[in-house]
Amino acid sequence: MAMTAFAPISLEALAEAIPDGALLAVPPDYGGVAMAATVALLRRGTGGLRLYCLPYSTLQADLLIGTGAVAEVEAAAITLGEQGLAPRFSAAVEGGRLTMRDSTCPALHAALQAAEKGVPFMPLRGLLGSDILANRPDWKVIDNPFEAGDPIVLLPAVVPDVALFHAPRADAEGNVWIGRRRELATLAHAAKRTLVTVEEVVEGSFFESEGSAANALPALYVEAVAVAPRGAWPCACPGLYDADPAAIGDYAKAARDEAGFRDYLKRLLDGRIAPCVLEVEPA
Amino acid sequence: MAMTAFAPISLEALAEAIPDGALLAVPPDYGGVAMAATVALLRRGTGGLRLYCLPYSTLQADLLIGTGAVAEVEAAAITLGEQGLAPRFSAAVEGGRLTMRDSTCPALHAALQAAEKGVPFMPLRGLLGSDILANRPDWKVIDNPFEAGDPIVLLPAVVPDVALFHAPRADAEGNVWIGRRRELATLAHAAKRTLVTVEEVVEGSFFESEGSAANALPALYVEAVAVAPRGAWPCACPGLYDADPAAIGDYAKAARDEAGFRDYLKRLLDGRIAPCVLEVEPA
Amino acid sequence: MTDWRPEELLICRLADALAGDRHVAVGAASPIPGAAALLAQEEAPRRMHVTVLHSRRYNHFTDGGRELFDCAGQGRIDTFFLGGVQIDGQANINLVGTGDYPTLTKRFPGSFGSAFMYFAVPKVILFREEHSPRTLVEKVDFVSAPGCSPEGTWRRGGPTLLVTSLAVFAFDGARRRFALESLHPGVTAETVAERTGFAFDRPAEVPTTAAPEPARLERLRRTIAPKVAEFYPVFAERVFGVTEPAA
Amino acid sequence: MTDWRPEELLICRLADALAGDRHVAVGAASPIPGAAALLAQEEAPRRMHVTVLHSRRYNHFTDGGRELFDCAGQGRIDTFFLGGVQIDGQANINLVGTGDYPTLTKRFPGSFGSAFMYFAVPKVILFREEHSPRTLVEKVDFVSAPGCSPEGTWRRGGPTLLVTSLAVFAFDGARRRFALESLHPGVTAETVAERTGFAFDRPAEVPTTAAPEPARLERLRRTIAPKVAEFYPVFAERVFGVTEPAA
Repeated sequence: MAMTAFAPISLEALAEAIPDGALLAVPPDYGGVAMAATVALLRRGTGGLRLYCLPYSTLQADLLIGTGAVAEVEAAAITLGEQGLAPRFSAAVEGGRLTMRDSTCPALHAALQAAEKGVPFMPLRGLLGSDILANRPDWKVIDNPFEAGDPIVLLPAVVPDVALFHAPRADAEGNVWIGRRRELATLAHAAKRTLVTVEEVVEGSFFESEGSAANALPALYVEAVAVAPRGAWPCACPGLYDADPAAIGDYAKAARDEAGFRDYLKRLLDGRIAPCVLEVEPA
Repeated sequence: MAMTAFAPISLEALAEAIPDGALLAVPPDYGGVAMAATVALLRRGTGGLRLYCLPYSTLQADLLIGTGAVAEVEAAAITLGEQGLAPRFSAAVEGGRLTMRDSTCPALHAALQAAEKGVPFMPLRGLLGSDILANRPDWKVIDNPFEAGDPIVLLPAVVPDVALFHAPRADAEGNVWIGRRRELATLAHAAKRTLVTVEEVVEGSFFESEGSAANALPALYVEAVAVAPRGAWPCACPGLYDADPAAIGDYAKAARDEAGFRDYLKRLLDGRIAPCVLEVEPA
Repeated sequence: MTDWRPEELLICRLADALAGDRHVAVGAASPIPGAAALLAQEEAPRRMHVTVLHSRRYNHFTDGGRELFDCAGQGRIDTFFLGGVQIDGQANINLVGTGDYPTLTKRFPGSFGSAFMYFAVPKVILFREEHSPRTLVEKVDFVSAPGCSPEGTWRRGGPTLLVTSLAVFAFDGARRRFALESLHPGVTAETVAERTGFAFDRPAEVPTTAAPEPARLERLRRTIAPKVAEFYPVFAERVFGVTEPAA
Repeated sequence: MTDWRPEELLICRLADALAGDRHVAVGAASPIPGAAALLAQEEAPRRMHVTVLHSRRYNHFTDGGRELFDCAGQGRIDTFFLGGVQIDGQANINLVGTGDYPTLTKRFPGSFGSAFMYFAVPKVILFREEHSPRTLVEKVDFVSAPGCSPEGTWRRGGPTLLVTSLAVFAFDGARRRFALESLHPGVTAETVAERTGFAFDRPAEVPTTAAPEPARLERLRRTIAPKVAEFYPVFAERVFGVTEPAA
């Protein structure tokens, strides 16, 4: 019998598959953040992570940074968006406890596209004269070989150890529905290993019709899938549910100081903060 | 009233919009070849075209080359596939009447991706030691700036004057359904102007659901759309109809020599060779 | 007493700056620029594309998060909006934080796409409601994106206007300097001078920013506000009292 | 008299070469390699991905025509098949034509993706049914893709085997030379020597290519042939007598 079958693994097994110190690539809040898997990772205990945000992160990064699990972040921004600054991120940077590799959105995309194409670098316009470039010794400025006197930045390819994201569904063959969130395809193409959580696993194959095929990331790029209903909460799951601003606001409030963050974290890991059993502390 | 309306134009007007001498980018046989528009272009009379094939072409290129309308081709191949060699292409090259810029598939993709990203070049692995590279003075080999002693090819960005292809449908806003034929998106992103023929224009918007949105090329990139039912025939229209090997075989047979080609061309321009009124000459 | 809100004045002024554009893109957390783009689209004599990144309805990108930047790189975005924790007199913007980099005194989110968009988009409108010596500074603490570039640097455009809650400045790229273009109704040039941390040109007579015409206000409130309610419901309710997004 | 067709021998031999692969990709116009890949998948002890470009069912790419090459660039394709109008003794392949470039004497379609895939894929199997001095030459007229590269050239792999209608050759990259590995049943080493335009190593005793086992033939005909009928109906009917593709 042909071995084309696919079986989802548990959320705990998925969290186990992310080694300490990994270069972990994650999508932005609109792209399907694997929040349930992030909680599983924190329950397991992790450290030394290097986060690569495509191109920015919200709650996920702030939470991981707050626990001290993150050594380094490369991103265009860490923010809670309309819920304000990312408090643990700001505190960690200001306290000198986090190496922040400031970048800009298209650079974060392009460095993964270099890995996607198997080339060692990608050129990018702009950046010249910015303090972003001035603080990135790993980037190079060359003279455009096709036109003298035209300086241009080259970005080295970035190959994440693990890409982690949440998607609406997988099919029975392990193909993952990413819709028009094409950055997830680039993420999976670029990374050595891709771990995905989904709302559900459905029958059949997305490739049965061209209309659904266009929404699919082929199983070929996916190492493992775990089922996690509401697994992006309180971030959005594109096409299924929006972000939960109240829940993110609760975090923003709690995480203003270290003690509040610790308390929030404890409740989160105890399962007292979850999509269906959201505890709101009295103000 | 907001000017967001969109109105299809005629096939003739679409053909008029392709100037002589244009750098004309076209997809491969599986990607939606605008054959009806090509016939309209031949009826109008055209010349000096420079074809950029992403990454190869079949009947479309051979037909255009046979009429003498093409000055130059850049492609990874020109072929009639299972129907054999592309006879007018081979004859034109062997007769020294066509400049063939031999390339390789990923180079044709990458040069358009450079234009898509607004960068002047893209690196590409491989190619070193090939006679393709030896015959492309417009490509450069540099030493990888991130690792000494690692030569790598740089390809200059290619910005086609016009991209021309056929797709299953457009919606009422002018968005075009390309499905998983993502090379059509890159083609449209890279080209200065994009002209599309479709089987039909449908009501509503593909953006009404995420599942159909993932199949769409936004109207933003499309200058004009013309309706041409069976407009890819005898090539395939992805997701709707397959190629017509018998019709391509008829061409292959007719085009073996110049006289046969001229006769075929006359019948084609007279409307005697068409999807619904296919004339087959007695053998 | 005026019959319009300050946000409506800003929306109308920004919409004026978009006349003739074929494609305007608006980044996240920008309700006023978003509304201005949709108003300009409504008033355009020819087809105008508007991309509001934060919206599902007015965002037709299908190539992932990179498409905004690729689209700008292709030259297909005529105008984009940028802000800044700090903006200085040479139009440099800082979205990273204040104090000495990298630890900084106060860390802000980060530069997002500014370091690219400022170069790639022909017209960049700087928009920051807060007009104070804290936001409009002589020199930014960190250059997320420079307002000017030396000869030979690839750059399609750059800053054209700076619009705040008090005034409008035009930027002269050759002279690397802002000039006060208009004062919003009721604002004096002295107030602007006091609250601006950088030096700028100031004509003898500074015009007043044109108040929105009644027909335009009507259009904004009736047609545009319900559209804005789709992607910025809180803003739409507060400013326009609209609670139902457009069907 | 054998109870198998020559195509079936080739399919089984090619399938053997794919053992242990995680992902095999097959280009256009390759029914025999396509069938071999599906047979190897059927027999694999763990999950094996097969991409047949010409198929709709066995092609799960969703990133357009570039995905095959990107996927190879990422190192996710273990084996690919290439052919050639000419193949020479250093495993250089020519898909462009014969005679002097650029006008040539006989122009063929072109190099397709070979100039990249030959470098990016660890194992490339050269497959050309026609075994003649016209196809297997001392030196190709045009190098679409070189079989060997100097030190310091990025190259993940290259040619491993050359399989024809007569024999199997193994390629030794260090020595830049083919060695005769096996002769198909009924073929003599003398015939191969006569019909090969390049010099090659020839052991004293050349084994015979193993004939397909009955159970495997059964598997090929029952399970694989209907799959092949989806993307190469003419081939499937001619070789296997199968007219209905797998459901």
